[in-house]
Amino acid sequence: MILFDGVLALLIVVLAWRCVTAGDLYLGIVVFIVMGLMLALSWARLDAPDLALAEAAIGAGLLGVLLLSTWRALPGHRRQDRDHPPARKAVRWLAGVASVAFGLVMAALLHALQPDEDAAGALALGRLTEAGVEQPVTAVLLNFRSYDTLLEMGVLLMALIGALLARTPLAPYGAATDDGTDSPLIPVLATTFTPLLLLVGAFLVWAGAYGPGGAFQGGAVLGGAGVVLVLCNRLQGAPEAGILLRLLLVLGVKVFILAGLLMLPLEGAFMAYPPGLTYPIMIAIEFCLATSIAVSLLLLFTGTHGVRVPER
Amino acid sequence: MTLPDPFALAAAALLALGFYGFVVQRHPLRRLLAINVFGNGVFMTLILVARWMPGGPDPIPHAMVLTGIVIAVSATAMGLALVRRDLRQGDGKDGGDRD
Amino acid sequence: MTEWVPVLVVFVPFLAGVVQFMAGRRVIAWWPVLASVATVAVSLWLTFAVAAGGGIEHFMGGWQPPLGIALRADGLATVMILLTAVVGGLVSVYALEAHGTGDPRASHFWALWLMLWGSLNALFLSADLFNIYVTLELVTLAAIPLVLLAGPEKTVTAALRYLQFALFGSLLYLAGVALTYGLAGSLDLALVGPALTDGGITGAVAATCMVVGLLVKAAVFPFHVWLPAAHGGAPAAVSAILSALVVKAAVYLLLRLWTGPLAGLADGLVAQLMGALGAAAILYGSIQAFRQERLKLVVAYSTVAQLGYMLLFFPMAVAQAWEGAVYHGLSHGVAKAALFLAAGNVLVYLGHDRVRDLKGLDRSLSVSLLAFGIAGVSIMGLPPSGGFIAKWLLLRASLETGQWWWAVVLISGGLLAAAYIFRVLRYAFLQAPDRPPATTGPIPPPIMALPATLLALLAIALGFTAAPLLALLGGLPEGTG
Amino acid sequence: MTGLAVLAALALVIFFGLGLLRIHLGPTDADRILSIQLSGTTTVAILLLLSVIVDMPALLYVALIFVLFAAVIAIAFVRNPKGGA
Repeated sequence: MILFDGVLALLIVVLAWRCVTAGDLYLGIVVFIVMGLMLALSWARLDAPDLALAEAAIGAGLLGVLLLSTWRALPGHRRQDRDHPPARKAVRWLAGVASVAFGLVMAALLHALQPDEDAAGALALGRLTEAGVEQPVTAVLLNFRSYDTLLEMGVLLMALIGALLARTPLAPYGAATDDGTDSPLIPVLATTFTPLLLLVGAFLVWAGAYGPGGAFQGGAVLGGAGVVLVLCNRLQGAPEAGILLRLLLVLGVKVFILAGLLMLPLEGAFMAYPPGLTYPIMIAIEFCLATSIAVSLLLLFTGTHGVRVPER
Repeated sequence: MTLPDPFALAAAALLALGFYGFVVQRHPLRRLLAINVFGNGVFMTLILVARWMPGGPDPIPHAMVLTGIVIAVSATAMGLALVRRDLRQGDGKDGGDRD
Repeated sequence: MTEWVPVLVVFVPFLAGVVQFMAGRRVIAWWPVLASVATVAVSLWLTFAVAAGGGIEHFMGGWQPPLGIALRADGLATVMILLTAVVGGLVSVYALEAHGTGDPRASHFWALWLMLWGSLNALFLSADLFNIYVTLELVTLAAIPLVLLAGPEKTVTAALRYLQFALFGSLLYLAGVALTYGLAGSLDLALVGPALTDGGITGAVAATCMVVGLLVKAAVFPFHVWLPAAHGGAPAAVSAILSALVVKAAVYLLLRLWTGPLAGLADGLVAQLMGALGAAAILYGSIQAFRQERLKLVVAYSTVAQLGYMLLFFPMAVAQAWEGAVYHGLSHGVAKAALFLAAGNVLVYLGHDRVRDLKGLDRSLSVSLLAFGIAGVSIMGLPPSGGFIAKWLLLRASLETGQWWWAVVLISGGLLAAAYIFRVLRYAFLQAPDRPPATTGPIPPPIMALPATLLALLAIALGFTAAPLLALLGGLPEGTG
Repeated sequence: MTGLAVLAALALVIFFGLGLLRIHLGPTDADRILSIQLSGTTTVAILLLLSVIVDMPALLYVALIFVLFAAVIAIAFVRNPKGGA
């Protein structure tokens, strides 16, 4: 197995090297996506199936699609490299030397690092029964360190606002025109893959309570379903969002905050769940989070305030 | 003298390459790629730390990585929207007058 | 009840921002007002509670560290929250007119600003290394869209560069956090210190990653390159928030880490290096500020310079330097917000902010220019202002520790500040107008001029209120130096 | 049995590396996107083997996600949202 790990690690390094130095921007993006595949594999090897799922769905999957679509939307995307050459040779050498030194130091440190036995994580594993779910990562995300997760939902919301304010939608509002490039395959893809993605996404959210999965992985897959619909022209960007869509966007963060504030007088601490109700509250929060994540990621992809079904 | 963990070397290489790309590349989209490479190096470091804890993978770094991935992707998505706007404008001015 | 206040200080503004976002394009005028008043009220409540009973701790979810995340309101956190309440409250008043309710982007401004307010308070209260990373990202990702509000076509390049540097800085910080967790098995600020100190080279590298990441975020020279365009290009209310509060949040974290978990690692040479960066920032920023042709860029480069003063704490690290650095943060925050709001009024009235064409404004914009001048007194460090007290404390610290070279930097920084402030005032007041200025906008109404004036007066008032504020701050945390 | 699976996984990861040559050589964009598809398929196969080797059924989910997103990436390559730039 060490040989397998070695080849895997070597491939990751080669891919990362090509990704940052590729002569062609498109090549860099392709290599980045493939590197995502390899990373997910290596994380699976490192006993982190949750993270392999997240990398597959968010890191390589959705981000890869977004990178490709953005590249295609760039004006004159073929001559990006001519217009933006890398830094001068002297800078490159200096940066190269500095980064090699940095890498060697980090490698030496990581080689010598010995985490100790009474880490916070051991504590988390030991008190799992109090957390309400069997899956340790979910317990940390939604109970022990739920505050981080809550703030992270705020990050997602603000990133969305920022993307909207740039006003460069990937899915423009104009009426859908059939420009004759519709392949007969497109309806098939839309009707086959959307339900599959929805099903798998919902399953992953629910599975998060007892096995790998959770709101983020599931939400990303659900968002992927929306992306397929947009790509296949079944959904379209809209300049305005209805109240329902905005409600879904903030559902996760709002339910989270309100639940937390409600616990303040009841249990004496923000987000301290009352014993006995921990599991149902966490599942409810998880589904709300997944919904908001799915809608946010979809709108981050389209870059529009809302989406609508095109009129035909 | 133990054999170094190949993934530890990979994590260090990702950090170094991400840093190199960030310094050297001028294209905004490439910089975002380099930042993400660096981020993956950080995430791999955290996963290694989690794995080395005696008594099983430590869920806290795993949760940190999950949070980190979502933050990195949302920030990158916002960055990509900015890149589209930036390059569209640069194109109107015939490009190349930035940096 | 008191132990709930830290939670309220974070979530009252944050939730208000989320509600504003949900309301969509409509802005109901009383909602931002209500939210701002409520936030200022809970911030004051926290201040009085801490002043009366000492620090407050709140364990999120009822889980104690190292398992859970703690919010800790100590003296340093409380004075920063108080600063945010004062600057934020007055900027909100300004923004009510400037962004109002008619502007189509008003809803985004209020949603982002209220969430940013909550995020800043969350950052100040956080006592957990990873939670600090999340709050840093929250603050950044709220600040960048706010920059875009000036119109994406004008500020997108600045915003993009800001984003790249901020992202890289916070990931570097996170790399340090990862190593720290590997060493200490904990993320709580109060618990990781010993492991970092005993961590040998790993501890040192972890500390370096965190410190350098924060230096990038704080736009400390030579990582300042993203700051002037972003702060200079944003709408006035946003520039005020960014310069007075957002960059200071990263410097705040530097102070917090240096006097907390990193205290055992502080090496004399590294401390001198930090001080040298601060000195370079003071000199470079001031000279650049003097050379700028646009008023808002003068003020933005002045921020680069003024942040340098807070870094002078590191080489001196005595009680007076501690008080001086934090007090400098407070008085600069108030004064800089006043300068940006005043500059914003000039921009509204003239339609441009070219320094050379500021002639003949003393009649029509007298209140705003007066605010600019008064705030300038504090920036220059002249008595009787908050800036003076801060510089005086730093000066005494430099003499006490026998590091006279920092005194030289302090004095030349003050002279350079005088040069760039007076350059602006000379054009505005002293040169007789050849002809009435060509204006494009209305004279800003009093509701836009008054917040700037109040902030400027507060910057002066800080010269008289040092004793209670420094008592609230408390002495230098133990184990530093 | 496990030994065989390990060998197979090792072989697959080496094939993966060979597939990367196509990405490097190109020459057209379509070649490159096809090699993404190829590496996706290989990754799925490796994951299936790994889930047997380390006895971690959760890796099957990961494989499932890869299959789904490989399709999404293929669609994204051939299509822009309508009215695109």
